[in-house]
Amino acid sequence: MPENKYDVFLRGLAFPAVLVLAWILVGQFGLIDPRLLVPVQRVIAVPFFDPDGRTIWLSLVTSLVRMVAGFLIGGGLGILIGFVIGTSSLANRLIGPSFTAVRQITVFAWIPLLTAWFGNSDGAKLVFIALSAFFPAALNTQQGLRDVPIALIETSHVMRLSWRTHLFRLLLPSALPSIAIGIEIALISAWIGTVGAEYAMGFGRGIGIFLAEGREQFRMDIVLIGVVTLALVGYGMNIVLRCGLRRLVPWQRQNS
Amino acid sequence: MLLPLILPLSVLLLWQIATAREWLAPQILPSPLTVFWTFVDLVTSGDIVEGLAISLRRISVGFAIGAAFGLSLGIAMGRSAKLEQYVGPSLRAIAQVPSLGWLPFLMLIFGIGETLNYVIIAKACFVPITINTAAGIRNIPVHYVEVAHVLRLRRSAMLFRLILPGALPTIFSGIRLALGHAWIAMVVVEMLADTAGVGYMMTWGRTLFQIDIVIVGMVVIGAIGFLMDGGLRWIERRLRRWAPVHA
Amino acid sequence: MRAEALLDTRSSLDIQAVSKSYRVDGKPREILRDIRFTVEPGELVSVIGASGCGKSTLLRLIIGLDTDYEGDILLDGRSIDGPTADRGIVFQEPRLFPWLSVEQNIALGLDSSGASPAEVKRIVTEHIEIVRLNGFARAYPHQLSGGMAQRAAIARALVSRPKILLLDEPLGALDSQTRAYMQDELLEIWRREKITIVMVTHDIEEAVYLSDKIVVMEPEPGRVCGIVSIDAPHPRRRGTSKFSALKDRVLSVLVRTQSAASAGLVRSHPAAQGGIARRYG
Amino acid sequence: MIRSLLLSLLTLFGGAGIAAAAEPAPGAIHFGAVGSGYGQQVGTQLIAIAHIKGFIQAEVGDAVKLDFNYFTGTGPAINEAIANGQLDFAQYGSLPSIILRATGVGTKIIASGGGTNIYGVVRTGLPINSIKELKGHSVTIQKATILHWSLLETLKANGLTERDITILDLKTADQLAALASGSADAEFGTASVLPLRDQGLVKVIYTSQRDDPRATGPSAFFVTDAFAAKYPETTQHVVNGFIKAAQWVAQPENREEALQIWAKSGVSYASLKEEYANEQLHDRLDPRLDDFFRGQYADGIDFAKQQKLTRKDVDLSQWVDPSYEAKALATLGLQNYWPNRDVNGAVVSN
Repeated sequence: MPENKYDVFLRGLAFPAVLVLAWILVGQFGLIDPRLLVPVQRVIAVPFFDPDGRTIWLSLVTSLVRMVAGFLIGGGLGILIGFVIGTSSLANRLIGPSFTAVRQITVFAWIPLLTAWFGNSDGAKLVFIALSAFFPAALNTQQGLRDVPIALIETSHVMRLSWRTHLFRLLLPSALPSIAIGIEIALISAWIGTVGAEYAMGFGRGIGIFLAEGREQFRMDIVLIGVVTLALVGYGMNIVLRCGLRRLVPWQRQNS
Repeated sequence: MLLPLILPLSVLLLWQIATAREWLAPQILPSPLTVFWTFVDLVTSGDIVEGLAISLRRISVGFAIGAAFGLSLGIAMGRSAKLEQYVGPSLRAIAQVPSLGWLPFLMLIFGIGETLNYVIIAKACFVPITINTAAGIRNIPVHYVEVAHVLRLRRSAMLFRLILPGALPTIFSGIRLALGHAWIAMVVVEMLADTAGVGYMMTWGRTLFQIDIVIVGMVVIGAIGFLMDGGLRWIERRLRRWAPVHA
Repeated sequence: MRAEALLDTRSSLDIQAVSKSYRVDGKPREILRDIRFTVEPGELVSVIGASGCGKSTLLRLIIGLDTDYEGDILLDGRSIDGPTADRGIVFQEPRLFPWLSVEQNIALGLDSSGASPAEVKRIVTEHIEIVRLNGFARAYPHQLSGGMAQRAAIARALVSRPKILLLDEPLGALDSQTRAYMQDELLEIWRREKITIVMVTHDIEEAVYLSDKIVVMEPEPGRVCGIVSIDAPHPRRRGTSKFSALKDRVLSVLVRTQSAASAGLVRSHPAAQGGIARRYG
Repeated sequence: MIRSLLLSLLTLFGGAGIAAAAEPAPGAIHFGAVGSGYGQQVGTQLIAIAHIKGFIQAEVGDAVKLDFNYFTGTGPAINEAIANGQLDFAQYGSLPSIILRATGVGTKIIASGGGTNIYGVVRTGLPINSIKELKGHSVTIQKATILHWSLLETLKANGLTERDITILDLKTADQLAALASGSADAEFGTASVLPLRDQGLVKVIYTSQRDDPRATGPSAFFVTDAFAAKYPETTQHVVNGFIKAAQWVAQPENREEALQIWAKSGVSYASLKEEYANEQLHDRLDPRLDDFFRGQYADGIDFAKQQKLTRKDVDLSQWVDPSYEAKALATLGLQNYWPNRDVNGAVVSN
């Protein structure tokens, strides 16, 4: 059976299309309370025509800026710590177990402590986002370095490579695919963390607050568009990252 | 070896000093001893045990439902490329929306209560298990599949001798991921929209501005997460006794 | 009486004008062209040739993994359609399921036979003895050496009592010592089981040592360029001048074709080894 | 030491203008209050009037930057911000402030913030028309807030106890979901429930304004001990501004403008109008720390203790500091502008 890329793409759209159709029909015949399930056209119109809905653009930009900042801090620190415990066995024994233990605490459970320490300011949100990004980045970096083939490390020792060469010609390139995955997960986590922090901490602007306020005012159209935006950003980031990371690790064979 | 203890102990020491010298207000950072006694209080009063019992029941039921659906759909998707093409993209898009995003709708549909918890936890488990099961099955080496054809294995043998064991490592990492997600989702729901469980206990601690309760909650959540992950690793090792042990 | 029993377990194979091509990037690429040869019941036939001559593809057609070809493949006069119990195959790699023990792996060969568990147990035990893996029944594949794993794979192919056994370079990945030993094992099994065998190999010496008949193929597209009959009795002695003469005969058929001499045999060997090393490394 | 040195240097070189000032002006003053919805950063209390109409700015001078923060997270969020030193002044409900005080964070009550009307609503279609009929039903509130307090007070007044109903502790948005999905039968809330009634989701069976003024949710205006100790004069200026705002709101001709200001917060104008209907803002938003105020706060403190919301006692007399207000009223000549009320809210003298 010839697998046309276009056909496959269309098939992927079938399920969402059925859903939207059902949504439209339900709205047309008023099967569900329209206050709960807002008609499609109203949801789509919200970010453009509704004065409250239009704040979504600013909210989105604020959230994205917040996410990038938190991601850079958390992801950067994560790679650093992951690198240290991945290359130094002393550091691994010193920090590793604590790291594993702390990692088990659901990131969300940090929120009450962070708000007590930093209030509901941007600082608390930033710390939370950084924390969300930190663990996956650190974990994957460590794993990537730990999985550098022993045979290659031995080769490097036999050739008496300098530490610099060892690092830049062996360790980093070899761990790069894993680090890249870590960055990918870290960015997604940062996004979820951003929305979660805004949602749970309130105060200020952001897509999470947009959602929370929509709920508080019982504006389901605003809630719906908020969730859709949230999903689209996540999905979009995923695609962009896939393309970007593929270039970063050109020697790795991609399975389709 | 004492080495791993150095860091936690020095943090504890620094914490004790910080509170003793009042570098930070005790309302913001209660002393380790306060936290310890709060923990003892919460255990003896039954608050923690009760909350944990509720949380664990939720996670068991939700996980069972999510895993059952996830494995079935995952196996079906792994075996049928067409089904995967129809359902796969939607599923991966759904995976992008955190439980937090679903909360508003699910709350309206299922109300506040146990059903909501089960649904959210089941959803958190369902997605990673489905995706990993499908991928695990699809990635079974074609070598082995050919052997199965040549030996003309029956459907049952195909499933239990080839597909499930072959996909097991991937399925299992899906299950571990799922349980991690489920635990997170449950804590989130309990913290945001519930009136019982460990997560609620923490929110309550926040409301009362009693940070010691919050810290106790974090420790309990961390410990349970640790135990669950460790337990799953142990089960996986038992199930994979055939695999060579890595040095 | 005895002759009838023999006829029952041995099969003849008739390859008639088989051709096969794939489409690569939209363009057809010919893999096999007009392959013809027959295998008499109880014969051990080797197919030899440089890599890329379609030997393995041919085996896949015979076993029924691939049914998209032109021409006819007749087993006892009937054309084949998908894998059946009367043909068994051993691949180049053992392909044992790593999560099953040796006896469970071998029992897979009886899965579709409808045999009772007790019967399965008996047959499997018997075959573990035939391939001399006593004591390893409960071992997992990763605990076996390459030779042992390949013997387990042979046992798995034999348990269903196939009339014809196909071997796809089954000894290619083994060191030379194990290989020589396994060749004798194979002869022993062949002799004892009274079975028809078609074996693909790239090792002339192995072909000469084992076969009744050697089908020599040349690559691009895969064609039969000669069939050499070996009528020396078993056991054959490798060092003898007669053995060398037989090898030379096969070689001369091979070198007649330009491509085999320059690109094929000489280079094929290390390349194949490299491939294996990568897979297991 | 260093600061006083710097100060004397400043006095030396800075000229006579600020020479007499005993305290340096703060660079910025941070205010916190409850906000809601979209719209501008503004709330629905006296502080919002003082903010928008610039009463405080006028008192402290233009050199001082005023920073107003309206929190959607309500009580706990403001507590956290105060504890972190992010706020110098705050106006919010009694219970969260009692909880914070009980943990030992230093604040002073410097004025009353006036009351918030509290509404009891039930899902439409349920045959419940009074508080008494709530027996056996589930009521959703956010615990440890004035709504919690108000609900239990109201139950008590109707001969019911906490055990007669099921309390669902949820945040505002989740309360809506609980009502809409049928998980909860009733809700106690502020004017934010009125749009729900307008959408036909709920009907109002109780309002504190109509049924029991004492159950109207009290709020207060706070200054942190740290700020008051460091900037006593500035604190006095801020209180002056706050009292001026209360005086402005109290005048009937300003009522309309006040409602318009509050409506910018996102709470609908209609809801606000209804919240204050049939009532003088002069009475409802009385900034006086009189017996009525103290009585309500004392009730709140008892309640918090009963409900085990606090671990330590709160001494109201140590907490309320009426000196700033007294001075402000004297300065502005408003000593008799608001009457004294007894603990039940009845006017005792003028």
